[in-house]
Amino acid sequence: MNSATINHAAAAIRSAILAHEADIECLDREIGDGDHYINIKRGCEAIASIEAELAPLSATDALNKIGMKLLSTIGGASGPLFASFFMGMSKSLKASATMNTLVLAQAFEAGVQAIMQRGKAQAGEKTMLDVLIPVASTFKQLADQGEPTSVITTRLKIVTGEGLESTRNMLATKGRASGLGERAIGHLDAGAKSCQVMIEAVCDLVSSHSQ
Amino acid sequence: MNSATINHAAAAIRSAILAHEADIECLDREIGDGDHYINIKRGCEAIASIEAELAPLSATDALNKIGMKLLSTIGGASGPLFASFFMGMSKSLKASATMNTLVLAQAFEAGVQAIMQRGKAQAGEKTMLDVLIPVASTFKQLADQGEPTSVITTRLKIVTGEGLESTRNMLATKGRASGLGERAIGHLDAGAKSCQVMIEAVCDLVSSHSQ
Amino acid sequence: MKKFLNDVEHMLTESLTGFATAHSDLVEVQFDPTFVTRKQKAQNKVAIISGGGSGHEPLHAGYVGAGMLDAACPGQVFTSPTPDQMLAAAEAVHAGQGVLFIVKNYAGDVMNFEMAAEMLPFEHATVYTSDDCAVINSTYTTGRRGVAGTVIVEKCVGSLAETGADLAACKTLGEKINQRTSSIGVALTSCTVPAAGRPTFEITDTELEMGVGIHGEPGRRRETMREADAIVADMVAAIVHDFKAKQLPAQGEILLLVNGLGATPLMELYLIYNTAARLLQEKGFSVARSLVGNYVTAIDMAGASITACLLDNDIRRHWDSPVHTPALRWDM
Amino acid sequence: MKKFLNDVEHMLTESLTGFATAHSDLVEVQFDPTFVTRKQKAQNKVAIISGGGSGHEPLHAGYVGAGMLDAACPGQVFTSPTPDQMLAAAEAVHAGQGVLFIVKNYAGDVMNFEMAAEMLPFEHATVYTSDDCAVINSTYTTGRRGVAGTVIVEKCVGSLAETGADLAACKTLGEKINQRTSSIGVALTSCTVPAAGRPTFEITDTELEMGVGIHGEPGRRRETMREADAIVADMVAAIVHDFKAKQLPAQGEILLLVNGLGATPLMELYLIYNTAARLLQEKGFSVARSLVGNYVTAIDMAGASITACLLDNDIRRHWDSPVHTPALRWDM
Ligand SMILES: Nc1ncnc2c1ncn2[C@@H]1O[C@H](COP(=O)(O)OP(=O)(O)O)[C@@H](O)[C@H]1O
Ligand SMILES: Nc1ncnc2c1ncn2[C@@H]1O[C@H](COP(=O)(O)OP(=O)(O)O)[C@@H](O)[C@H]1O
Ligand SMILES: [Mg+2]
Ligand SMILES: [Mg+2]
Ligand SMILES: [Mg+2]
Ligand SMILES: [Mg+2]
Repeated sequence: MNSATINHAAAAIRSAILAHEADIECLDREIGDGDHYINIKRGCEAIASIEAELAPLSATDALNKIGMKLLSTIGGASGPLFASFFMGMSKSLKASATMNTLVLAQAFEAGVQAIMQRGKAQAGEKTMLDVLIPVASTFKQLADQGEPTSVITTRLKIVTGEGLESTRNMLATKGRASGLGERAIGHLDAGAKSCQVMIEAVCDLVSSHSQ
Repeated sequence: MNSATINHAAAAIRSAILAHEADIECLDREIGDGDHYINIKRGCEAIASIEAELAPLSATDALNKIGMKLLSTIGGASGPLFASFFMGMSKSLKASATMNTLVLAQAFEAGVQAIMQRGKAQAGEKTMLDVLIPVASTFKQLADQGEPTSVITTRLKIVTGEGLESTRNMLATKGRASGLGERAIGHLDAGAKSCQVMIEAVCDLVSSHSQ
Repeated sequence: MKKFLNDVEHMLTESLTGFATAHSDLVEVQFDPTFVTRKQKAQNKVAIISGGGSGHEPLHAGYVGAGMLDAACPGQVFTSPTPDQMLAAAEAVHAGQGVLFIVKNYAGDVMNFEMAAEMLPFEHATVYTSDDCAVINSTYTTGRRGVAGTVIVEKCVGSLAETGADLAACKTLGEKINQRTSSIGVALTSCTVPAAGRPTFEITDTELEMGVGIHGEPGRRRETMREADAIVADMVAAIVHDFKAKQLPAQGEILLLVNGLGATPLMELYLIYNTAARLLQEKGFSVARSLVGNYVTAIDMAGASITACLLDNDIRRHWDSPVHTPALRWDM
Repeated sequence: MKKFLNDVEHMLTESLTGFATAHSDLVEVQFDPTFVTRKQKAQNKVAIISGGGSGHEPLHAGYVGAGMLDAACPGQVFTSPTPDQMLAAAEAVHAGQGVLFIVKNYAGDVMNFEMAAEMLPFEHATVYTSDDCAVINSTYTTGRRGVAGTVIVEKCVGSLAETGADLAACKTLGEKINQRTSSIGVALTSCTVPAAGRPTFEITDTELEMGVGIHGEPGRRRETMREADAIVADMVAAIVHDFKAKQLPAQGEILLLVNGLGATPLMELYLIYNTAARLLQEKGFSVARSLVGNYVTAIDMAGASITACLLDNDIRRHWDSPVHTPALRWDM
């Protein structure tokens, strides 16, 4: 992974988010305050606007810069969380001398842990973590086993979808929906949805390259 | 005419107004501010509430009291105008020793003139006067000619309707609709409508008694 | 219609009672007939009394207090008050120096105040406000409507009266301000008179009503909804045109009032203000004083009005002087 | 959606520019990053900084000024501001005595202010407001939301800071007030986030949303629309219940704030106030201070919230002290 791959992934994420405007937007209207799509989109556009600045950077620096940029652009609950993810990922990569799938999986997990720390949340609280935590552990497990990229991407897409779906019948205990009690049941979490869209987009990008 | 007849007429007017809520209300919404029906209704109810106080009074005093009551109850443009009508009528009756149809017609005309003075308005300005002025002059003319009550009431109902209808294609030059210019054209005037409803109700009452 | 009310009959009384309780340090309300006075009645000055239909809150009762009105007479919603209210209010606040009525120029208000004036046992005069330039003043209308500019008249005349100025001087100042003030309103939605229970007019999502009155009276034209800058440009043009028609100087300091009609968020009012101030500045006026908020409303209408008052030293001084009322307060 | 705007992208900037121009005697706005400060920066006192998503105007920028906030950081509509805004604001107003953040308790606001605090090179502390008693505080929620009671915290802590009190004292007062304050809101209509372009929730003419948040978050329950007295009785009961749950005294002087959520006419707010004041009085509280109007809004929502703050000498004194901001002003 280098900054070119990162820019490609960012572009893929951006188009996927734009394509899912309706679904994401309506979820945050149902049990949130309706701004999640706009927040994410603003973040995506900010990253697109610094594509040229990212290009010369190392992967580590590019990810850190993305985190900083998201931190000062998105706002809301998702801003600091996504920012923490990229900064956490960057930090993990920096600590490692080499770059391979396992290193990447570890970095992903470090990013997810940064989110958990910042948001003081766990799996099962009806947030983006219900997608991110299973994806992180599956990713690491498959990388550990030395599975080929195509197996990993296929599997992660499934886990992502399951994670998203799992939020439907949860009570929310973090974030804006936590005030709703029983009324949140039956709705997917918006942040989980946007994570699912983003992860799927990256998986598709990676598998199209590896074919 | 005595205070009993007046109370009867007031009751007839009140039921007629209540029965025409929809028409009157919508006219003042179209080219006014939508309160004319409520204003008139409030006036009618105020008069109903003093029925007992009116009963012992002479016709002159009863009409004056009605005027005063309307003045302190209706408000808006129509309040002072209807008040002026009854006070003008009362004053005219007071000046006359006898009571007959002609005296009544003269009193009606005096009432209409009081409205014209108070509102500084003429016929043709798209107001209640476009009903009241022709009714007053027809009434006086027929009374002058000694026509029987049944002829008078039949004729006045026609004149009233024509007067109302004449407001449809007028530009408004008095009242709230005067700001509308051409946009007032095609709409009947709300005050003209409520006068038509009231006069018709009284005519029907009188003709039912005189049968 | 969805409103916070118990029954329409008692809505006004309940609301006024709440108003008087919330501001019991400043005002008192009387019923039968209804009027609002200062708690601490002023001595030895011209009594300034205004009034009009309710539904324009905080106008007028919200402007009763030191430096502004002595009394206000609230009518039913959108219906001018009745003369007995003005008589009782005058009786309560007359302080030996006569009574000045400030009346928005509507047939109903004019006639009711006129009848009160005829019966009034005190020296009296009346200022009519007619700042709405949406209605073209021509021989075939009863004249322009009084709208948000009325607040400026009430504030400044109130200030002058406080100095002990006489009735004639108060009337003169009020008429001068009215002459130097132009307003125009625009509606995005209708208002709903509670007793009527439904919107006064129909308007689609792609329309606006330019020149709307504060009672939801139709305005100049039904126009196509468009971006704020284009709407504001037309409103500012109407005001500048009106200044010309009134032969006012084509430059100078102005007070700019951007007024919400009831349901328009402050964020949008400030956005309107931003454009209006810039355009007026471009046209040669300098914005010396500003007021942005809901000051003269049309119940629950989404919409706004823009008012410009051409200041002079006199008007500026009276605008700046201390005022302490429920809805307008500074330096006290 | 019908709003006065040019393009959604620039709405906030244009509105804030208008705000700063209209109140150029009091405040200044900076962009990139966005924050509002007093024109006349305070010396030698704890810097009080608040912020949050826009759409709640006049909160928070409207409360920047003498006796209240030193700076406000407006985020995008309904989206908490970003840490760089808080850092730049703190840099601009820090006066050697540390920085106190006043933060409404929402995940987004908490995390963004937290990250700013972590990076802040000054002594600092944070007060979280969580007065909304619609959300039951239990182990499975992230805690109650901060709503209209935030204004009382900002006013009183601002007053205390002005006396030269230290950071710890300011934090203590803020937390005390938050503890003694309960609010609950009700919506008759949804709000519309401009960038979303459509109402956040659907609600019919016969429904209301009890316990709604100031971002249009669903509340406790969807209920049947009914008369105002019945609605207010339920709201007052929730507040009194919350006072009990917080083990506050069951009687005493209160500050009663009836707050409009954006599109509710003042006439209705005073009607609500009337009933709320009466019911609270019946329950043993005496209404010693009142505030009625649009202070913490939810864009264009028709609805209202009721807030009661149990006063003590300390809080009362800081509430009464002079304040001069665009949206709250007395004795200055
Ligand atoms: N403490 C938390 N930990 C993890 N994710 C969270 C937390 N709080 C909120 N979220 C996520 O953030 C999403 C909401 O993001 P967004 O709408 O952008 O912010 P806001 O809630 O401030 O409007 C939620 O759907 C949820 O997935
Ligand atoms: N100057 C006037 N002379 C005669 N009638 C008038 C005048 N001004 C208004 N009206 C009548 O009053 C009616 C409106 O009454 P109403 O709705 O009760 O008062 P307002 O216009 O103050 O709301 C109009 O339809 C018109 O017939
Ligand atoms: Mg959200
Ligand atoms: Mg009318
Ligand atoms: Mg009227
Ligand atoms: Mg948000």
